[in-house]
Amino acid sequence: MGILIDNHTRLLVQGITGREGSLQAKQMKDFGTNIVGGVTPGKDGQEIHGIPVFDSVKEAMDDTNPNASVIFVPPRFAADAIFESIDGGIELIVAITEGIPVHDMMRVCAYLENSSSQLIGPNCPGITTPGGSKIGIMPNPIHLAGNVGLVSRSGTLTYEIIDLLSGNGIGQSTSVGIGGDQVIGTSFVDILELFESDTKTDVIVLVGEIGGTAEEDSIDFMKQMRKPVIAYIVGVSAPPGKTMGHAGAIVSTGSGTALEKIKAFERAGITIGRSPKDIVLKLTNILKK
Amino acid sequence: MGILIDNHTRLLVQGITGREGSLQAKQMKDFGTNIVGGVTPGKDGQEIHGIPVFDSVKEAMDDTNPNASVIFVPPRFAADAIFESIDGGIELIVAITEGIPVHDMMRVCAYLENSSSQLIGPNCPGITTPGGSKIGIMPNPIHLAGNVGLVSRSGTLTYEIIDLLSGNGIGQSTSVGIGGDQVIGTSFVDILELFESDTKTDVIVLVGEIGGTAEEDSIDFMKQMRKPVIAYIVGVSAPPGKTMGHAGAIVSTGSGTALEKIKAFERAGITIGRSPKDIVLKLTNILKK
Amino acid sequence: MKLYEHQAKGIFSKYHIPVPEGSLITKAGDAMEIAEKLGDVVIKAQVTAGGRGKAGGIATASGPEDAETAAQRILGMSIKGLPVKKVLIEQYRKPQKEMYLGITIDRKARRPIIMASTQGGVDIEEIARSSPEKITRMHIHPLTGVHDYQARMIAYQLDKENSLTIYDVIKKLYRVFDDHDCILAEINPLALTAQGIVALDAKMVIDDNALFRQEFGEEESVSLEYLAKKSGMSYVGLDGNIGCIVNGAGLAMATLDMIKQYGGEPADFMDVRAGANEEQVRTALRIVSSNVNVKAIVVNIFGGLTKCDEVARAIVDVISEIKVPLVVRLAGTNEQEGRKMLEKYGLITVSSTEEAAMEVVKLGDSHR
Amino acid sequence: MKLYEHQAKGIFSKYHIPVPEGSLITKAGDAMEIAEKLGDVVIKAQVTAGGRGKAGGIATASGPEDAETAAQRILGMSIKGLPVKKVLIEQYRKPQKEMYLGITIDRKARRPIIMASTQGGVDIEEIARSSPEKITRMHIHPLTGVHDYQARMIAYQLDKENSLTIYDVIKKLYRVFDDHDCILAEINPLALTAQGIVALDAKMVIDDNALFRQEFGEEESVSLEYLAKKSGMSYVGLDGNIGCIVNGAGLAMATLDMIKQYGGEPADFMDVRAGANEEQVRTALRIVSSNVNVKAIVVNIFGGLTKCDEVARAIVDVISEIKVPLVVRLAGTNEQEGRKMLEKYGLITVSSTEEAAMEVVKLGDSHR
Repeated sequence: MGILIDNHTRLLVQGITGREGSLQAKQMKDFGTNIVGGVTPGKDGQEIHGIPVFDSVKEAMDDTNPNASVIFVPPRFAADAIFESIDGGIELIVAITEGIPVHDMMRVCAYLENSSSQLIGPNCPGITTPGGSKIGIMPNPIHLAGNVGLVSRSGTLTYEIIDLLSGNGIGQSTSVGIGGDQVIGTSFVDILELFESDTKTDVIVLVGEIGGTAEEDSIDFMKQMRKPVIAYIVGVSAPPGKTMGHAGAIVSTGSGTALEKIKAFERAGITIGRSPKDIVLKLTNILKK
Repeated sequence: MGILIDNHTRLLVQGITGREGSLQAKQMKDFGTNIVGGVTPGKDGQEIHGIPVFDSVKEAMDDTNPNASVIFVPPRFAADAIFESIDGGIELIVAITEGIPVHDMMRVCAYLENSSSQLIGPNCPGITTPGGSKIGIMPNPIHLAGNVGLVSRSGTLTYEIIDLLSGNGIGQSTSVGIGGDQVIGTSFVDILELFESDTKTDVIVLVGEIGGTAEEDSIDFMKQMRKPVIAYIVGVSAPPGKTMGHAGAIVSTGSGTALEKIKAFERAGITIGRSPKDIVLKLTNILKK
Repeated sequence: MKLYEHQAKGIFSKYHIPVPEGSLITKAGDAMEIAEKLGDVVIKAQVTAGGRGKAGGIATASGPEDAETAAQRILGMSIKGLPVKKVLIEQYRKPQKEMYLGITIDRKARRPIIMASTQGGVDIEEIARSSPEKITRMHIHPLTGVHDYQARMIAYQLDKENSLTIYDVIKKLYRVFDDHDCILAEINPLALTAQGIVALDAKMVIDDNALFRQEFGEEESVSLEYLAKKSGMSYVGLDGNIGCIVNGAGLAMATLDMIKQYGGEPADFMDVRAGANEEQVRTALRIVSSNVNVKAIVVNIFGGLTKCDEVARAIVDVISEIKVPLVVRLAGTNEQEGRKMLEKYGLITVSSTEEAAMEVVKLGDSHR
Repeated sequence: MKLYEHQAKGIFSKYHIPVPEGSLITKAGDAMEIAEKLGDVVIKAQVTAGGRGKAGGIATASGPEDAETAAQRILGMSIKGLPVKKVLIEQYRKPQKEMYLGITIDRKARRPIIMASTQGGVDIEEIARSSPEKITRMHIHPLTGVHDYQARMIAYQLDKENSLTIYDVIKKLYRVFDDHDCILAEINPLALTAQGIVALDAKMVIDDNALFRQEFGEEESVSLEYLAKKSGMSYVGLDGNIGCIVNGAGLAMATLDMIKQYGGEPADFMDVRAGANEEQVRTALRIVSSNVNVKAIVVNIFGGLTKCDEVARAIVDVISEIKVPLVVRLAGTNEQEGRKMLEKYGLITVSSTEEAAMEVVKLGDSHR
């Protein structure tokens, strides 16, 4: 059934009455996700696509008992929405919102350490288990059920790769976008650990980016994994010292370039995909065995 | 060997060059405590009673590897000294300092939740295991080794009772003062749990005070204990609404009075000592059996 | 330390929590001019004791003359033994709805707790007893402060229609609480009036341990409590005739309990703290003996940090100033030296708290 | 967003971090009067680009005329393509010792980190590479801020004799970092001079995501980067001739990588973000086509939050303004609608990133 989400997932949508929240709630529902409620302060009593709306997470908890939450709240209110979910005891929190201040996220992550919640994101596309459940904004039609676990720091690039895999008949167990910001709740290693012990996953695709050392930090774990990993790192052509898009992708001198990451992976014996097409090629080879 | 401290205790004295710190370090050393170092910023390289002094907990950790710390730092700097010990990874922190702002202590206690440290106090006399080790300021001569565990919110009243017990030939396994402030690191229940599983302790004396509900909060645990507890609550004559001495002893209307506490204990079948003398009497009866 | 209402309201104003327009006066003559400007007014005695309303310390007045008469009356009052020296004159605001909002410390949870109720303006402790479900309680994480969602939830529960303003008041009251080391910051009632939400009363209690970093100017009054606090000790006045000087609150309470058991009545309670020094003991003796109800004094010291010989020296120093009999119990650090010193002066020393209590009750009785 | 040195020093001053006395000028003629008052001065070009010292943007001068000449020269310069419009004239302080102090974010630890070194005044990244042991690093808990003991430990390591002042600077710099949503707050060098400890340089980089709650007045300059940021997008100028408009940074980088693989050179990188709307796509097209180096543009959209038909409509709206050929790749949400709309206008649409990269490289080559 993949990782993180399954048939028992009962989802709460924070920010459900907003443009994105409402649209994506519909998409998730269409995908088969069990959305039990939504939260928008002041909108208690409304219904969106048949989903009851509450003023607060606590009221939603009391009435509908969700165990997961997805955040579509605008950046300046998003950290507070995450605090609300943590305090509510929600187990899995997926923050889609892009543009949350990094100081807010440092506070949230320190707060998480003493809680029972896990945070995916922010600035991420979420989690999809084809044939099962979806939390987030990955387009519905691109997925195909299968045995490849995908974990990525990117958003649209993740769609691109999933689409390509599915188009080539390669299905996914679960696809997870962990988010591209500097400070995020769940790391590559956290997800790799889950895939390693997931019976439905046989191979893993890891999509990394320039900036930081999140990719390198996962090498030690990957070396001891039983399951093969194919890594694809974008930003080979990025000039050092420039911020490429989101805050996560700052190249600090001497570390964080795509080439350094790729070299470190190769030294550790991890298969590198040179392009999305190359990933498909190498996956096909592995899956044939 | 009693609870919390034993022959493996390696003590660090924070604020060792102050009047109290220096005096009490000497007393503890005389008692037999293994004091491995002291900390006073700016006094690195000095020696106090043959104990090396360091600028910071970190430097003391590197050189002398303590596993316990006692705080004699003045109130306005005490919370920071506790933070320093927590960050240093010290397992047991005993804060003697009286007069630490309660807001500081709330921050410290929230910080403790995600750490590996246990805090006793503040505003407490510390811990003594007769024949073993002592952390704190209880007078050396009053103790006698034995099988009574003592836990108290008071300071000098604790000495009084220990003195009386010893004078009547009743020895103690360990005596613990948990501190009289509104916000403290370790509760009655925490200590009762330790006594319950300590092989050297056969009976427990609990000394409570008016104010708060710390005594009542321990009733549920006491009911399921195998070992007998004798409780003594002071403040029967205190008028409601007055602050009697330290901040911990505010009587809120409708809760926190000594009589209510005593009644609650009696309802739960816990033996009440009416006075120190009465404790001795009842203890003697129990110990005879 | 309890702040006066006008001090707390001054702080509220600085934090932009709405309070009624008003002025503090010490002379009834100043009331007219203020009332002329403000229209209908409320005149409130500035004392830190509770129950001033029941005692007649609050009056409404319409018109300047009415205001002056009321101010005159209240400025002549004493409430719980304290003379009223100042009154606050405020514009009268008719409450359409009275709510309760308070922040205090939950010892057990070891964090701040916000309490709120739509049933304000009355004795909140009575409501807490009789209908606890009418009070919303919410714990605050001391390292993050009140989360926005928490303030919003409380605001919705108090008055959804005016929730934006109330949300704002909650956030600001928490800042007041946090910035000023409060043990209590309370608005009762928080009223909805024709002019909007307003804090009709204001109560702040400051942690005495934090006074080194807080500055409030005015103290409650120059009381024995204040003199003790200034010397790092703690004094509580009681109704009996036996003065009690003890080191440590627990031992002090045990001493009081025993005095009662022997049929005596404590006149006060002076905790010189566990580490009292010579100077503090001298001050303690002077303060306790200045209480005219005191007919006998017991000094009960278990030396740990405190040294018994220092205590003895302090007693010897001031013994000539003290007109009532004294029972001294010394135990612990340097006990023998201390007792010897006192015996030279013919002072009674005993060795246990029980004995001390028994002796002092006898002396108190014979001096009635 | 990088602040100018003078902006950062203005903030430092407000927090009482010692900085040299100085003034900001835009006309060389103003230099004389200032230098007369300050004595020996340093004249520093105000640009946010690094390496201004090596580029000649910093000069010392003794005497008013000398100062004017230097100011004149520097105000005429361009540094990394940016004209110098302002210079800061500061009193010269001879450093006896140059230290480094910086606070930034450690992504892996997810907390702020203070870095300090007695080897300041030089390229700290070089020291980090060659002698990492010379840099003290200390993580800060984001919910408590820097503990006193931490500031003291760092101060002792930097200069025990002046540790009180340095302790103070560390505490204040952390407040600057925290209050202003900094990604970096740095003093290099933090100098010991005859007049005491002083921040000779000041660098602050602000989290762009937090600009909604921060106010700094002046922006770096009206650049394409700035125009993009204002519209919630992200633009990076590069050296080639292919303009790239992509939704999502990861996909954008993948696109750039492929363009390079096919032998092309990107002229820029416009991330319209995952949820780009019509208006943003229009702005993106205008910004990218205003770059004179651009010979061909690729638009690569994988619709999720973004709808392909909205993107197509935006392209159609501004197509007449764009003078270079365009390759459009649309996939995901409403892909068919979008492609149909574009085909009506004879625009090339492709279905994969690879294809898009290949096509645009061809077009770029033929338009050189």
